[in-house]
Amino acid sequence: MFVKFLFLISTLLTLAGAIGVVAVKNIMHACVFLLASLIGVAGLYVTLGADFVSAVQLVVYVGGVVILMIFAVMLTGGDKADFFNKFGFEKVSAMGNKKTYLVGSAVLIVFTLSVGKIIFNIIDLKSSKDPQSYVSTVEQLGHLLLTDHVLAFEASSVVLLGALIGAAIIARPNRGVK
Amino acid sequence: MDYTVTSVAPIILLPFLAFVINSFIVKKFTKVAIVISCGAIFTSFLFALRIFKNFVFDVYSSGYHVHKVFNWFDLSYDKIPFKVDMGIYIDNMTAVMLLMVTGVATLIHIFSTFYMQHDARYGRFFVYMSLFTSAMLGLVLSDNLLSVFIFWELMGFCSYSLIGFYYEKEGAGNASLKAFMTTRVGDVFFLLGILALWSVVGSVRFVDIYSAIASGAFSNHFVLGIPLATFAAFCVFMGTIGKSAQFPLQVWLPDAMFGPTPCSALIHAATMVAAGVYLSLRMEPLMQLGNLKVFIAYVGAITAFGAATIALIQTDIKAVLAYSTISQLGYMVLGIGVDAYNASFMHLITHAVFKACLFLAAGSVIHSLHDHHTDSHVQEMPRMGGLRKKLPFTFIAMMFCTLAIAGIPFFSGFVSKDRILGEALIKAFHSKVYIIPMLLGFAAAFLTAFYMFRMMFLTFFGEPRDKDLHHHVHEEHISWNQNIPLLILSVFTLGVFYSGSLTGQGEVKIFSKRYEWFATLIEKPHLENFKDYERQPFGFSDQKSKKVFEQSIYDPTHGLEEEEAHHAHQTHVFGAILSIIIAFSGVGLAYLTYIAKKIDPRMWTSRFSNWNEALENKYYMDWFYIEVLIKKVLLPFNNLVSFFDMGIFDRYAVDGMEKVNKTLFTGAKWFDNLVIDTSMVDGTGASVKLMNVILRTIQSGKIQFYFIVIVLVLASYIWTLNIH
Amino acid sequence: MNNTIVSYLLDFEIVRNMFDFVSTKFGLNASGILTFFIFFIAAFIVVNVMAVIGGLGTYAERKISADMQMRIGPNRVGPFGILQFLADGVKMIMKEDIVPAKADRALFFVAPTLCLMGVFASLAVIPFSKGLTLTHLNVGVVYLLGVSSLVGIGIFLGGYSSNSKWSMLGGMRGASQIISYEIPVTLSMLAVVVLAGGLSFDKLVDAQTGWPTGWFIFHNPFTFIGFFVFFVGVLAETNRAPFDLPEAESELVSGYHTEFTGMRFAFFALAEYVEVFVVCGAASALFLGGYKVPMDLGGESILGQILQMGSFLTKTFLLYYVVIWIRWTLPRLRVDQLMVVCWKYLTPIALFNLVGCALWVYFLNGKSFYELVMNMAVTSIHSGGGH
Amino acid sequence: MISLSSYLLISFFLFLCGILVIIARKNIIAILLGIELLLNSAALNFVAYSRYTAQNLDGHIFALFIIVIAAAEAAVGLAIVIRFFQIKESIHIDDASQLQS
Repeated sequence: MFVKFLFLISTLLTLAGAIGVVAVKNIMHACVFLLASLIGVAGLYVTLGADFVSAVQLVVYVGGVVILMIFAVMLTGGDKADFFNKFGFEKVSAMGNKKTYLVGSAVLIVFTLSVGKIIFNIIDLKSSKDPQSYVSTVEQLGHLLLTDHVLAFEASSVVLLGALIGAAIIARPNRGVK
Repeated sequence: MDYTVTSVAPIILLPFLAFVINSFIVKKFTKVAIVISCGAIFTSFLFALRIFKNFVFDVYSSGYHVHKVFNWFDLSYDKIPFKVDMGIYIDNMTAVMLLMVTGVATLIHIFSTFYMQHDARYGRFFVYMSLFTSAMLGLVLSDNLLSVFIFWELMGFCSYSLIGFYYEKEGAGNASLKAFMTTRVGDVFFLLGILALWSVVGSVRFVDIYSAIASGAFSNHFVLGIPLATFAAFCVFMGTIGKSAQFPLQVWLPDAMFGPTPCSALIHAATMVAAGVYLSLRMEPLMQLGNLKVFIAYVGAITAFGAATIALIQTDIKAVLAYSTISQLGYMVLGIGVDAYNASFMHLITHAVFKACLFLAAGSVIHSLHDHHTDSHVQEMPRMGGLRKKLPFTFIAMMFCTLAIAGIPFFSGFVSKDRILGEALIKAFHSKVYIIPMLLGFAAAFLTAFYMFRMMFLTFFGEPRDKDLHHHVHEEHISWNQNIPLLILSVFTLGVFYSGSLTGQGEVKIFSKRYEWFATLIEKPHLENFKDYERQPFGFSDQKSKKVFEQSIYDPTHGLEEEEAHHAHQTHVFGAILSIIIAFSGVGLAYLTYIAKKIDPRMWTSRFSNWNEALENKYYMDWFYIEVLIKKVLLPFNNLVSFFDMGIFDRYAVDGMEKVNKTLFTGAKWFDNLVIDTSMVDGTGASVKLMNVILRTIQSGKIQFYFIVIVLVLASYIWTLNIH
Repeated sequence: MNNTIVSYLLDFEIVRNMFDFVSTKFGLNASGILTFFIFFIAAFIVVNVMAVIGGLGTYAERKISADMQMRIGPNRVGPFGILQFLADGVKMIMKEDIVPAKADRALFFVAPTLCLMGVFASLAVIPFSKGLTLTHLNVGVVYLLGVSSLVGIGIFLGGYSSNSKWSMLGGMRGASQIISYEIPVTLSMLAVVVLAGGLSFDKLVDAQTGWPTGWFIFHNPFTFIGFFVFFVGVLAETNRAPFDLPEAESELVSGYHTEFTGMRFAFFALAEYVEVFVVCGAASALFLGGYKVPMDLGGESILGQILQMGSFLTKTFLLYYVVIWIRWTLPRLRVDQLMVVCWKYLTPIALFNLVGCALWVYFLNGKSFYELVMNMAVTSIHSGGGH
Repeated sequence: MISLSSYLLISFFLFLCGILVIIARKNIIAILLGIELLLNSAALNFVAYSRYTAQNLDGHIFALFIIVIAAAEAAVGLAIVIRFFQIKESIHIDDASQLQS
């Protein structure tokens, strides 16, 4: 069915993106891979019938956060990895070397063991119970947002305002500061 | 008529609110601040009027209202009750007192807008005045001794700050300190009294104390051998002595004249000093129980007579008034002493009115006598004289009040002072011990009449002694804040307001109801109606039913038998005639010496030269306190303590210990480095260093390390969840 | 999938029995894959048509600009130079594909595709006619916004990956321009959404009636201003006309896509022109009544659909003409002027419009200005007649 | 068919990638990328559960708020990174160890 096909593409996109972010050397490439995985997740949301959430994911993440990341990379000296800090030691390379990946994977193994214990015994890929058809969630969401979750809604607006102004002030260029 | 907090609270809160607001805006908006503080006190006057109307016009009612406002703290520990509730206690006396305080304060506020106009710190004065009035009203309305004590101290602070208002004047500083310290002495005893009462009654509320007295709870309590009732009564009375400047502690009031005149009018004439007497009136049953009456009578009489004598030779107009205040307060205390309860309270009210008016008049006199050379205001009577033509309205007001204070019939002074002296006379007939206070009382009455009229003649009559000063005095015209308050106050000095009858004796019939007016209104806290007052739970206003007693409490017969009553009435009449004769003779003598110049005052001073000298320096009281009490007694005591502490304790205890230490030390050193140092100390040191290394690495500052720790902890947590 | 082209095609019997045949044959319910296949065909058709329209866009641009400047413009290739864009296309393909030396090869390839992807993805939502839209997404407007921001990333990466200072600067300016102009555009779109009460383009267009008075542009003063804010914002977002700073020939030597040659450059150019079309389509759908025209076009039949599509396309092309017209009349804005216009003028006005619209809907419960006037007129006549 | 567990697996994998990125990378912005991955995996889980088990839209709302907060967090985080870069001329994570005890 169409949904199954979309699900396949999206999972592929997400997982490839995630692996890309992990593996790739250049930070800009990592950003693009993140972009890919985010688009994949948006696709997954569509297969889950959450059309508004996927649209918001597209607008916010793809339209906003990734561009922000890329801008940040540009503003902080591009992707040249600086190897030496002021004391002259050979610093660990900006994008991580073998040792860091080793430590990372060790931690991962421990984590997968403990969490996996739970996940792997509730996994049953066979169950094909796909509950219900796809219905538009926009009206319902709008309704819920403004009735049950109005406090969270207003609080998040305040948080966003704070972040908006805060980020602008923190990142002001140096010449302002004496 | 409900006396819930809402109808009463504004009285206290409005001036306090004015204080709070003004203290912020006084610098920039002085005019607004003045309006606020005057408006506040005037509105609380209206509230007081409302309460007075509701309360008083059901004459003979002895209903009292206690309303619990809030529970301040409750530290009662198993059986020992230690609970303080703030509340409001209103009965006839409070209603009248409220009316008097707010009325006088409003008029004084209005007058001080005139008097303090050109003062540099014009606004700040009103800030203190508002605070003071709210404190005084708080005291009058409070239902327990602790809140009385709080407002008592607040008033002490206000008088301290107002006396020291002109801090550039060199005397003002230590005068305010002296005032504060002497009242503190009284307050210490007052607090002692409160604690003593507390130990017996378990609470400090008036109703509880009255019911305890009524149910005889004080019977078997002794303190240091003295029955506790007497001890508590004495301590509370010491509070009055301190605050109302009675005999031992009256030195501070004359020095309090450094403050601005409206302040001395309000604080050191009408309200604060009256607070002491008010307290004793409230605690009268306790005084009765502790049979302290004789002592009180003596103190009152001595103060009255002593202050009157000193006032004779004062040249400063305000000093004369200060000493006359002390002597009148002495009268009130004498009134309490001789069981003339409502006479004393009436004297308190009448005195407040005419003394405030006198001070204000003196203030306007001083204000107009502006000495251009020294650019200061003249207060010395020798430089005044003949101001009658220049300050007509002040003269009229001052004359009314002088007549009142001297005890001339038809005036309020006569009504109340005569009643006190009459009661003293009755008491004197009963028991010998009261004769001296009675005699001193009558002598003081004579002296009062004399020095008051001396002051009047020196300032207003005769020809001006200081020509150019007199020339500069500008003609006085009716102005709303200079003489209107004076005239209003002087109107209230007429006797009719207080006794109903012109002569001030007996009842007056108004629309078929027999009014003994003022006297019937105020009566002793009748213990009977407290006896059945078992400790009601708080939170409701113990509104006694409006049980109207058929017959007023105050019956001239004092519950004596018929024959006795007749005898008492006769003595009353005799007392009245005697005091009239004394008053007029005092006036006559003053007239002779100062107007007709028949008697030369110098003749008196030369004949009783040593007396005169004693009067000059106020019976050497100040000298006694400073030289003897402080220098000879307290300081040496201080050195003694320090000697003991430094000398003995330091030399022997500390140094001695040092020698002991030295011997012990050598033994300890050997033991120490052998056993402890090697194994224990270094061991722990090492372990601490190890721990440090471990801990330091954890705080590695590497953010990723922290993240790893988070993930591992999360993993371990999930591991234990064992969801199956 | 409801009553769109795909569902329309599905109605035909031949298609349905083909389904049954295939599903019986392969066992698994193949209809899913088949619908996907049909959808693919429909999408392919739309993409190609758009490519052609994009090309025609270039042609139209050169012809109109020539006409404005009293010259003839391309007329050699094909009648009146219509096939000029094909010639350009062939030229592009023939061109040598140069990749700058230390350029970031991966991103160099990804950037143009991202741009194109963004633009063509947004085609899914444009309401050509009642039935002929690819999908009736009920989050249409938000989807359009999300996808169109991909173009921004594409431009930026293009600028960054070609490893030259000027194109980097052009890329940065382009991306920041697109992002900052997204806000006024979004807000003015929301103003219309508030009026229509739904996010899907289908509902938006239905809420407007045929007669111009029913269009949203004349609905109330706020949407009227909203249309112009939207139009200016959209101009900036597609880097067109007065806002074409990123590829400003005079300063940055055509900005981010200087290093791109051949087909890659064609992608960028095509993406730009198609995006202009998409945006004009959105404008006409949102504000000018989409495929609604005064006379009823009989929506059910195929002919009706095509007529509706015709009316939609005419409106869009008119807007397209205006865009091109503006390009050759207004001078280019400086960067700071650009930002000032966006943040100090457009965004506040857009916010004001949104609030205005909301209040308008709340107080006058959604009636358009025209209806109000008519009601008053009717009531006044009625009451007028009364006394 | 697509079942809930497949979504769980995907989000679990995303979570692992996020953790690995954060631990392995030394560039602060890469770490921020990792954080975005973590947040996305959590949001995905929420939406998945709201479809398969809870049948109501609470999962969607939670996911929405995660996205909103993630955006705010990213903005402020990057602002800090830029200011950090202005001060220390490097965005290497090990340079940010002033809190070392």
